Amino acid sequence: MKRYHIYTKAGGILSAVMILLIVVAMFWTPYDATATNSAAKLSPPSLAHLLGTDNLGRDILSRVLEGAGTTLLIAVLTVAMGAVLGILIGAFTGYYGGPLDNILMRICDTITAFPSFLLALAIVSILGSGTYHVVLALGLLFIPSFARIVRGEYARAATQAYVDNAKLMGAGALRIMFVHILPNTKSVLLSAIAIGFNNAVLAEASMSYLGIGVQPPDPSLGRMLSESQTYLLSAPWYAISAGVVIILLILGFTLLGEGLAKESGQNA
Amino acid sequence: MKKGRRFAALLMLISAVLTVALSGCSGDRAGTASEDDISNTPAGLAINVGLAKDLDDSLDPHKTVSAGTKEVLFNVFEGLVKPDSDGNLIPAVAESYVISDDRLTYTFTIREGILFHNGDPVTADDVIYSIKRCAGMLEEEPEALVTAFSVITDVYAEDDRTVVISIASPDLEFLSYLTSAIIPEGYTDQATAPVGTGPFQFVSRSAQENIVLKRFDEYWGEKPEVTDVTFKIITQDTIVTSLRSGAIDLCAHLTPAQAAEVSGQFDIVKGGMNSVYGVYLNNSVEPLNNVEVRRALCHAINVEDIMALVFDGEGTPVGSSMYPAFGKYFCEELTGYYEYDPDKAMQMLADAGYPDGFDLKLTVASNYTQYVETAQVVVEQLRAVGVNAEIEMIDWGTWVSEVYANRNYEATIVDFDASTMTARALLERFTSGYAKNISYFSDEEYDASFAEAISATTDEEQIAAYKRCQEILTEQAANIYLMDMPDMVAIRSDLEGYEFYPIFVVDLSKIHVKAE
Amino acid sequence: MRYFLKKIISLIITLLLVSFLAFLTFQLISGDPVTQMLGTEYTEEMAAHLRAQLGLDDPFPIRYFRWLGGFITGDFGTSYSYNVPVSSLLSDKLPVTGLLSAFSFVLLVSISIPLGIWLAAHEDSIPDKIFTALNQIAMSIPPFFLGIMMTLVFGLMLHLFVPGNYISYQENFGASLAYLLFPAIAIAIPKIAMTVKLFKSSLHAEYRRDYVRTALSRGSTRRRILYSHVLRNAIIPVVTFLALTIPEIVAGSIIIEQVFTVPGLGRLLVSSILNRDYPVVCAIVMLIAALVILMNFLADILYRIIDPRIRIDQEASK
Amino acid sequence: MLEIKGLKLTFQGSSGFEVIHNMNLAIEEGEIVGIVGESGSGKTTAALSVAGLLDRRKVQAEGSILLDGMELLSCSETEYQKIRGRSISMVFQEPLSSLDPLMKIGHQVEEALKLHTNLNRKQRRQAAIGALRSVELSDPELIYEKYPHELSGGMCQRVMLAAAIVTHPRLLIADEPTTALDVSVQAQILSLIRRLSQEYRMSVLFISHDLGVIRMLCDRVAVMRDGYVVEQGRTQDIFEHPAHAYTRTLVAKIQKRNDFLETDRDPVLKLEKVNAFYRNGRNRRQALYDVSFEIRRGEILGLVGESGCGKSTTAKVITGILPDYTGTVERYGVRPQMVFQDPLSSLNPSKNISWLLEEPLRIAGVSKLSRRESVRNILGRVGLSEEHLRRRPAELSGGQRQRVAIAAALIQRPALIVADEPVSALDVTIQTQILDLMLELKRELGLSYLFISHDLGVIYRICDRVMIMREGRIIEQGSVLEIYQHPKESYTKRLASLAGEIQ
Repeated sequence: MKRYHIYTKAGGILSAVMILLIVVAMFWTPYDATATNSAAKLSPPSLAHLLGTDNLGRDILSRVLEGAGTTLLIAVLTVAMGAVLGILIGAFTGYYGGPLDNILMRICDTITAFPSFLLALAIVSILGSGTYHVVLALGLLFIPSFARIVRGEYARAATQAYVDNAKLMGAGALRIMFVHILPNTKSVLLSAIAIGFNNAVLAEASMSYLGIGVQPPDPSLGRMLSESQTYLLSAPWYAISAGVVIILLILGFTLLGEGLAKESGQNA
Repeated sequence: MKKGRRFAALLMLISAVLTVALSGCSGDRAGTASEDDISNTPAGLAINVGLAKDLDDSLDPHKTVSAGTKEVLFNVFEGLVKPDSDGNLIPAVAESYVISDDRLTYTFTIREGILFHNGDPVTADDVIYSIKRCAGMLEEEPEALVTAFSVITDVYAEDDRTVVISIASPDLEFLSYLTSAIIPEGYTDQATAPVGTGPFQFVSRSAQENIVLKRFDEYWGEKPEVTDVTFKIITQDTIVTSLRSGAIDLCAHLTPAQAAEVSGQFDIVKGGMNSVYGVYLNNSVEPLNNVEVRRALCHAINVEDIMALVFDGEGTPVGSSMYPAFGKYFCEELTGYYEYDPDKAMQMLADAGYPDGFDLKLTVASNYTQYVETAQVVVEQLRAVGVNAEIEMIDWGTWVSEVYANRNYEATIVDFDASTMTARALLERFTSGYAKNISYFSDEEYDASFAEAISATTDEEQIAAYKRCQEILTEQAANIYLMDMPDMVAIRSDLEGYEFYPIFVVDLSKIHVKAE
Repeated sequence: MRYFLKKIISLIITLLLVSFLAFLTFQLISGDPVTQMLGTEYTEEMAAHLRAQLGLDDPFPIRYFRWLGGFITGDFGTSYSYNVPVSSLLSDKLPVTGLLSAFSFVLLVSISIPLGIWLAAHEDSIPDKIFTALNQIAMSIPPFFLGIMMTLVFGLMLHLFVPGNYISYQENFGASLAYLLFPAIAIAIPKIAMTVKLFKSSLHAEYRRDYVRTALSRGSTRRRILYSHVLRNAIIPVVTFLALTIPEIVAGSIIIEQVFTVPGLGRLLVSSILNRDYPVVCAIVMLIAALVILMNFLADILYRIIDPRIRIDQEASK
Repeated sequence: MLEIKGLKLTFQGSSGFEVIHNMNLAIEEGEIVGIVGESGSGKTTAALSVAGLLDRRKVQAEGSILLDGMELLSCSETEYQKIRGRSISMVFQEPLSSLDPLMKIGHQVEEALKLHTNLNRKQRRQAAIGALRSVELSDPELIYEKYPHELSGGMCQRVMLAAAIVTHPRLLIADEPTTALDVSVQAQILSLIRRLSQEYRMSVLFISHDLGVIRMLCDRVAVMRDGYVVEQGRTQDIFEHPAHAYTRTLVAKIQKRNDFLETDRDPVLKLEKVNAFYRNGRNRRQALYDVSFEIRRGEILGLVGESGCGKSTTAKVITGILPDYTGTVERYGVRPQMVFQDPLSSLNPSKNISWLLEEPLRIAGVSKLSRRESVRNILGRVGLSEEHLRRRPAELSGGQRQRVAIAAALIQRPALIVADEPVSALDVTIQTQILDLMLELKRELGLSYLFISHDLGVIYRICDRVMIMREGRIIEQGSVLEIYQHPKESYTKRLASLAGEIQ
């Protein structure tokens, strides 16, 4: 079992560091992330600017931290929304099955079949751009994957003896679903959340990269990456720092999620 | 057992062969690309021109709307007359023209032996068909495509090489409208396979990929040295990479930052974007309806700082709705009208009843980096005087319908170019009657001087009236006029001959290899 | 067979739902195509005329069913911005995205399967540990960042390819593939990492099953058991996973095409959405949706063919 | 033929504990020798060491194992591979999972031939079909083409035997081959092994925890406990007069019979003409055909039958889990509770014991304090202690888990407990403890049980009355003595005769 602890330890430390940096960035950043400084345009990493400056002379480290904050916020809210609604749908469809199961699964298939990019754009353009609308758009897209996983677990659990036992004890359906069965899906849920987080960060970054996600002046790693392409050769640190922060964010949380899932999961 | 192992070995073999073969052949194939500059067939000069946005617009010269399409089609179509790089109108399809004393009848003589790209000669009927089509005088295509042509009363052929156009009232600028393209009569698919008389003819087009032109060998004028042109559609972000990799040889409308990135490898030709770049204000909205507030905002904006940050110090400031390339109309003295003085701005705001500023929504289209970066700098400058500006980014489609068509916005950042080479195109927008008056600007004196300008009979009269219009716009601070953005063109170091025109045009006919 | 029929009907319903959703989405997106087409030349009469010409004034249901009718008979309508039939646009762009997706899928399969086998055979060796760490990182790399880095390193520095210089497959198939190799790799790498991880754990699980011990008791060696017994059993979950990655690969190409300026469906979709070019967008959306549904269906069938335990007409446990 | 002399096996692991201590055992040609012992006695480990299947890195072997004079312990892995499958073959407990699900039966039977002989494809096919026929499988050509999931447990075990004997090995090691099978099928497999041993002059090392099976098949037997061979000799001598104390307790388990209570107290449950149906996917199938019986207070009613005869369906109808039935079910008093065969799946794995025991009371709205109270005294009643409360089911032994299951059922003070194969997954010694516990509870609380099992020995030992069920019908019911001594139905006779041998 020791190997899995490595995942949890490594993931735990990495995500703790990232969260710490992001929380600090909410109150203090080496420079004001939006302060332009025409003298120090595209200067390489130096003591003054640890990660250098961008084409408007803004400090990349501050922008990257704030950008990571937005991305983390969106990813966490998206996964939360997707997981909660996914569990609700998955639980009912898995436990009861029947016509309800068919209808909900059809809707889930529709959402998955739909190019996430277009659905996100539709929602963002109806409600107007902004961080919380992106969350709504992405959250909707993540429900099917959670619903499907939870449905599988519940369908399997419904046949187990301890569910019959719970019925014998006089437990109501809701209690069985959320007090008895749910804790047993912990390991599957945790790994699904780890993967969900990975996809959420990716989706937010890609949407901002294409210019429809988080809009300026809110900082976003995706948009920084798209802007950095113009200065790829003369200021590669601009692209690299934004990209590496995304990777660290994803790596930290996925490792943590997988480690916890493996530890709590009976089937290794 | 054997089958199993063979299955896995086979798989490994395929993947190895695949990867080696591909990287191998890609290695040598692409390696040479940057040296001998792609298919530089000995017969002529082939160049790739970068376009940041696809010509997702009809290729029919009379129906194109976006500036990006017009600048490309300039190489394919010609009107009776066509502009040269200094802004004068030179004969094209028409060899010569005579304007009657009362300026009501224009007589054009068609150039001897001039051919369309499909080999047919240009006849008087083609010219009449083209003019009538624009004026909306054809039964099958009733709607007028060029508004200024509403003035035309009759178009007829005196003989097979002369065409006479008579108009209802004299208009000094009417000749510049006759740059609209002459097309073969009855040819229906201009929208997808255009045929004109220009130095280059249309070959093919693939959506989001390229538009291919080639030299029209029977062109009446001086034949261009460039034989093959491929306009490559690339995204705004990857322009620099494509230039540096040698994928494109020439790219116009670069931001100064992009130009700086490639200055080592390419020659950078500088000129004006020929558009009026500014923060356009909705004068019907609180508190922008108060002229003092608008003047205060003009004082709060530091154009030099914007130019330094966003345009690398390039670009020429403007004071009103006119850009320098229009030499005869441009009022140099209006440029410094509102000197940058934040304290004065705050004072004026206080006097106008806004001691602690106000909230302002700045709606900007997200697909042009210049707009986005300028917006962020403007927000900083306005915050310094207490005005809390908030950026609302929308994509171009939404900007056109929400801001331009429905005018539901407070302030926006955009640049307006002149679709035809006339001052009217830049100033008519602010007359009270104009349907799309973006600033809801209305001033009787302005309307009067504009009317005077368009009905003027002499150049001096027209110039004075247009200048008067500009002065009113500036005094009334209809908008915060910033500058004529720099237009940087990167051209491969062994080529030269790129010329700037006062209107949106990329003329490839004069590009040639530098004489060693 | 009844199961197939039921499944196909449910697929069609899903596709219809998707088509309705796509059409509805465009109703709600702000900015209508007419202003987009007229741009700054916008005047009221022109707009009204154009709207009538395109039939945009008819109520929503009529337009939807007219479009749906056309769609079924293969006429996808004309593009607002390119005014060419949408079907010709698609037939021009589909092979590009198809080639890119197929290429990255081939890379995915031909690298992850042998790698998974090799790692399982060399369990807990040093390379195994290194690969596992690398795997974990590779899974966390956003494809478009990978694309940017590859453009920088392979394109601008090593000149292995000329970024921005996509050669169409009609002109020179080899050169086109050579260019597409790099975007394909950028899409494939994170997927390869995931597949290898899944395949390795599946192999480990199968090695611990009873039938391996039986085979050992018959005198077979660990290596021979891998190829004759374990590989086939372990590959089942991997096959379904791979089939399900195809739609993700196609979706991934939407963004990668922007990074490598590959003129495929992805870039056409992005520009058409921004230009409010309804017919093109709806057609592409239906295409991608159909592909996703087809792949799920294929994965389902593939799952049954490989694993005889599940009778052909029995609902496979999800 | 096979001689194990002074065998000592120690696991390398951190603790490095010794598993087998100084084992001596000899098997003559064609002789069937059994090793009997409870789980953890080392019987399987010993067998695996003979077959060389123990991981050399993990287990260090001393002493010697001679096969026809050749020392196996000093063989290299490649030499051993030549022996395994040719001169030594093995058969395992779970037939279905011991076969490759994706490979045809024929190919799996041929595998040993492919490894050890150079017969061509046709010859191998003939040999395999011959082997399948010799294990009494009807139309072997058809079975050759089938997949494991298409065969029953019994048929799979026959296929395993065919695969083992196809190379005519000198020694067959069988590790609990019949444990997972039904009683009737068990008998057939045992007689098949005996016939094959004689026919191919093949000696057999037979491992089992079931004394009845050992007694039926083995010539000689060794009794093992915690890695020691406590006693070995001719099966007859061991069973008639066991020398070692441990062997005596094992043998004694079979004959023990408790007193028969003739009770006529008022009924706890009455079933009249019950026809039950259950839904499998879309189609609805009938499982019970007009079943009528009653259970009186303080009585243990046995329900015997082969798997799939409707035993579990009856349990579900009685407890109300399966509502889809016609006829009447009268229950008196609190709702009957159930105890299941596999305690792991009947106890919620994510909760600890105290939560599990309190849950029924928590649902009934009992206050926290009195819940604690009743949990504490129930624990004592089923022989568990306070320190078990914090643990999760996975952290308990099989016996302890079943005690918790019984406690969970008892805490609601039901009049009737339906026990569905409660002890069949447990070891013999633990089986006895649980059965004794159930009897104690019956005496003290006047509890009545419906005791479902396929193991006639257990039924014989604990039940007052018994019902024989076949294909959803009760074909015979009566007191245990009556049924065992003069069964009426032929089916019951066959079951009884099998049980009789154990007696």
